[in-house]
Amino acid sequence: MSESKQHVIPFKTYALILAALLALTLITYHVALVDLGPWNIVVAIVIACTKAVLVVLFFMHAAYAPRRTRLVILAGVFWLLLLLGLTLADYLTRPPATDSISSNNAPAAYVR
Amino acid sequence: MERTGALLGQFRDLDQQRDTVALGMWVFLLTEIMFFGGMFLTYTIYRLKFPHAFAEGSRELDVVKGGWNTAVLIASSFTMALAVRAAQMRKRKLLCILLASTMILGGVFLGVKYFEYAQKFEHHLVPGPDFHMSAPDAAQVQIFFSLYFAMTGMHALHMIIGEGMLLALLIYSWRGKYTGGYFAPVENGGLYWHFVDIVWIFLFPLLYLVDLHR
Amino acid sequence: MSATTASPAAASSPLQPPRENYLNASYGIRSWLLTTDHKRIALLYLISITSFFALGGVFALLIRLQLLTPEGWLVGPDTYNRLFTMHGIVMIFFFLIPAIPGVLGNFLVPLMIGAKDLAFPRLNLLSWYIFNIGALFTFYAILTGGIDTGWTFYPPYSSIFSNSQVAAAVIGIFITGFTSILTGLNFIVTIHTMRAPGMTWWRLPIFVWAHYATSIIMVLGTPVLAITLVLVAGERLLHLGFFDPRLGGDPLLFQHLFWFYSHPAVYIMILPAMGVTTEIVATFARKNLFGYKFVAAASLAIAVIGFLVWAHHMFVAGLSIYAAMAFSMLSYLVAIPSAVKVFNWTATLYRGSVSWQTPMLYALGFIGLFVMGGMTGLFLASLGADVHVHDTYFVVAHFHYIMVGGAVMGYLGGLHFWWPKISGRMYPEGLSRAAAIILFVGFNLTFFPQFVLGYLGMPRRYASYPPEFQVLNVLSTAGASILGLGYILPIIYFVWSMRYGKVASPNPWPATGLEWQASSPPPSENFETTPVVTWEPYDFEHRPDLGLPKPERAQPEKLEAPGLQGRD
Amino acid sequence: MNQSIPLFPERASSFAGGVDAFFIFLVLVALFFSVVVGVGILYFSFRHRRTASNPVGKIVAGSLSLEIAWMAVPFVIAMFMFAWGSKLYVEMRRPPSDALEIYVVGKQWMWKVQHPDGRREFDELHVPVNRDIKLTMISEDVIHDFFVPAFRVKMDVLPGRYTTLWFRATKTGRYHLFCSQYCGTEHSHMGGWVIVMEPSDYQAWLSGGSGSESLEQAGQALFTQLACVSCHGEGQGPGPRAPALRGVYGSKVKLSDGRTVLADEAYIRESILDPRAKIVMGYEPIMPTFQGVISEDQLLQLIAYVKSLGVPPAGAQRSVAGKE
Repeated sequence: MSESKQHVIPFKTYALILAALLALTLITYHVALVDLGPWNIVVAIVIACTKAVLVVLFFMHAAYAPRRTRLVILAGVFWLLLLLGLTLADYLTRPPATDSISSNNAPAAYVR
Repeated sequence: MERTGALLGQFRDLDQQRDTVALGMWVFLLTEIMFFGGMFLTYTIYRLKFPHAFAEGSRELDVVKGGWNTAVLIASSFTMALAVRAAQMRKRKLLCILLASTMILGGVFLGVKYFEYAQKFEHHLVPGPDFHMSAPDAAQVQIFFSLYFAMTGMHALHMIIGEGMLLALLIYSWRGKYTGGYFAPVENGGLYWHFVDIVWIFLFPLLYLVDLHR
Repeated sequence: MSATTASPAAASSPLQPPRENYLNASYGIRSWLLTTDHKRIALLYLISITSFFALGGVFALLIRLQLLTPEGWLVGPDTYNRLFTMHGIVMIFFFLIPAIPGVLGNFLVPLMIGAKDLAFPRLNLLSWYIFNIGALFTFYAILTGGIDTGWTFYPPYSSIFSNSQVAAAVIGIFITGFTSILTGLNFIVTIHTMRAPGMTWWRLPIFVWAHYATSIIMVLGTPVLAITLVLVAGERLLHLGFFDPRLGGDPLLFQHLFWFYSHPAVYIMILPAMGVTTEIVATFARKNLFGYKFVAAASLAIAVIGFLVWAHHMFVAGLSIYAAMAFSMLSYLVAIPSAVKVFNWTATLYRGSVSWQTPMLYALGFIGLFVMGGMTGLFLASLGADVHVHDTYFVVAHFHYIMVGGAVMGYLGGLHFWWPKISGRMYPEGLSRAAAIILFVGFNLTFFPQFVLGYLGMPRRYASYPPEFQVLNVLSTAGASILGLGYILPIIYFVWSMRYGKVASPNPWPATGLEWQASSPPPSENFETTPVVTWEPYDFEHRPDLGLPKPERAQPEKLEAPGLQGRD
Repeated sequence: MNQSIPLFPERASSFAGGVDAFFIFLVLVALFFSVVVGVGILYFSFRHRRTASNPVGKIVAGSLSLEIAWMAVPFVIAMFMFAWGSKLYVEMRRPPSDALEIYVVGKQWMWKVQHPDGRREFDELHVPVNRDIKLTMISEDVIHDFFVPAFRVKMDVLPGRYTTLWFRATKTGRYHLFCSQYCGTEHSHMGGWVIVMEPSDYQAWLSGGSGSESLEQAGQALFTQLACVSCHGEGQGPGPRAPALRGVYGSKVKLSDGRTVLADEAYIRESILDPRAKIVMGYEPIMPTFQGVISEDQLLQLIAYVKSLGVPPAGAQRSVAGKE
């Protein structure tokens, strides 16, 4: 842990990350203007995750943190996916005959 | 054993204290992930259920304001990261300037958010008896706006708490408390601020960019 | 080999009462209300929690009295609905969840790992204040008319239809949730970073493992409940729409969110009690714990698997068939680590030197009741059987076997076991054994008939019922009065013993844990010098300081046939 | 009040025997493990009690094989339970297609039942014996639960969504009907009786009603009264602005976004309350919502009417069908 305290990340790294984050924000906006069908939401989520990973690794120093810290982060992601995944396991398998939302089993995309 | 800074009684040495405080902050952020996770789940279910309504609701949001706010918040994360760096390098003035910039950028974000909210009130887009929308599935659009207000409201609340925390950090930094080798509070404040930033990184595409391509 | 540098004063003159300890280190209300000593905070929790237990007990008593007659003679249905709701809220959120972590965990986790205090002592005090602020909201809700939604707060009843103080209660529970979160955070960090030299992970007492597992649930689950309650409050107060079916909202989504926390919350209650039981069984069998690593790992396994099973509360709620089957299968998996614990406790008794002192009575009672509660849990995980018994008294009986038979028995057993450490005094042995037996008998008489009632089809939360259910309900109420007596006794003799009890030695049983190396009661800083741990957990072999003869080694081959021909 | 306490409720449905057999198996397993652990504890703690000659326990190392054994055995038993329980459950959740369909609406604090021929009743459900009955249920307010202990069936009744429950009563008689999901003040009085009758008695009972019109007739009247006719038309072909409804029920409907959905009760209900959720291919979204205009009972009547307009041959796909 003390290692991470002593580790001073160069200004250039921070600036690069900032540029990347701003660029990704622009990209996500412009991609949203294009109709990709169900892929719009996928691209948006992937870009958001990329940005989040950049912030966590560099702004939050997780890249230089001890294993324990990374374990905590992974636990958070894992439990979040657990909450989403197991609940979706119900919603996505409700049979058409008894459920009014069944016909929306398609991916999260907005389908017109 | 170095006993400078503030070694609290329950710890054996500063290393142990640093370890402990950092781990504590990360575990706290873990709880925050789950806190927002509940709302993200609600969002996911209803977006699957009402894709049209979410598109209609999203179209009512001001994507330009949202986009600029995203940039502002990312910039504030940048200044915050630099503030931690300034504390590491024991530069008091730089630390104060960077903390103040972070506060200002956060304030800009909240200000824009205020105007966005005011607009929603004017346009009767706040769920409840006053909600009015001519869209065919106005009821479900209410769910979208309920989630919009819940998610951005909780996010804004975290921002306000963050601003208070930054103010405290700024005052202590001005007094030189964090430029003598002990700066765990600045670092933890930074972790918190970055987390709030990450939440917005997800909120922006999920709320503002649902149906731009139409 | 077993030498320790801990508190030479305590080790050399075990019977001499310590000159200064955490109780007499300072005096006055301020010294308690502003304390950051984890041991004093534990006592603050003890007071808060005991008050809530009494309050919840009064509600329970009124519920049982109401159900003496089929038509319900005591109160009207509106009042009855408030009674069972407030019984549930008070007992679950203000007693069971904070009970063992707040009192025993706070007191013992730092002592057991050889730390001076928890990692964040001020946060610990803040947690207690948050608990009481949440409690104030709940009191307000109770005094201004009560809540009638059931402790589960299912919308749309809670968010739209109920005419009771839902918002105040929900806010109270939301606030109290932060107590759980902060306590769990404190424990996790403490156990990671504050262990004494030599206290490796595999040397941690099971009690500490149990609190570590519990803390994981507190930290990961409670925030989800918090946000869920915020959404309900938002729907009720601000007319936002999250679960409202009129807007197309799905009430089942609330149930998913709610049980994501509230099923693991059961493990928040039972895991620490399992930890207590482990400590007691090993101590009073004077024997190393059978399968230590398995018992420790089982705690973590229960905490993790506990998060995968929540929708078994929703088998008849309109869950998809496939999801129901997945959750049913996952629910059975919790049985495995639970079985591991039970069998290892039983095996620990084999070739032990078993003493039937009061804590042991509670621990053995715990095992028995937990087995019954756990086995009936399998009925509820079974899809075909759950359809019939769901939301009947079968469920009520099942979770009372786990929560009252399990968690409360564990809590009381732990209080007795560590009472000499906490108070520096011994409780009266005869009376306390009698109380333990009264509790065990009263408990079974109260709740066993409810299994039968449930299978016969009596739904839960009924203020009145068809007359054919009366005999069993009268039996249950009779049992409840015995149970009530069993709870009053310990309160009386614990208070009595604080003044008149025999002065306790630092290690009266004797037990192997590090907490018994400190004097009774411990000094404010716990250990005068940082202890260095050189022994394995529950090791009676290398501990001459305990004053016991060196144990013999059992023949290894005797193990495989579990001991039915032991020769000693 | 009975002199002896029964341990099982009456067995009056085709499920009861299976559920009870499973339950007895579960009880035996629970009993077995409780006895093993209980006897183990009592025996060990008595056999190895503390005495002057036994002041301290022997050192017993753990046993990996024992640990594995007592993980594996419960696991195998648990998976067996899982399989058996799931089999029963799947059976309970899958109603036979030829079941007699009865509609149930729950509201605080009563059950409203509509039989297909229009006979209505409150807090009572009359059914013929030895006939598959499928209940289609919905709530007008909060969550309720339809529970008949003698049949071993139970299902939540939700607002805004149909749930189904089916059973085959095997014994005539009167059986308790409970609401077992807490629903407010009079929750404990929200119940009544399920009356199982001989088929001939059931027929007599049905005709003993006030001579009211059947569900379909009521639905047809509503269809005219609400002016659905003006767009959907009433004849064979499609109406002027909206698809014809003949043969829609049970068919696959092609939507304007290219998806295909099954036209079941839930779909028809949604199309009436929220017409723009799913637009039939080739039509404009012009239908007004009937949310708040008609009650759940009336919705069920309309659905019954639409269903009466014919069921297409199995597997038929209609490109122009559905609502609007």
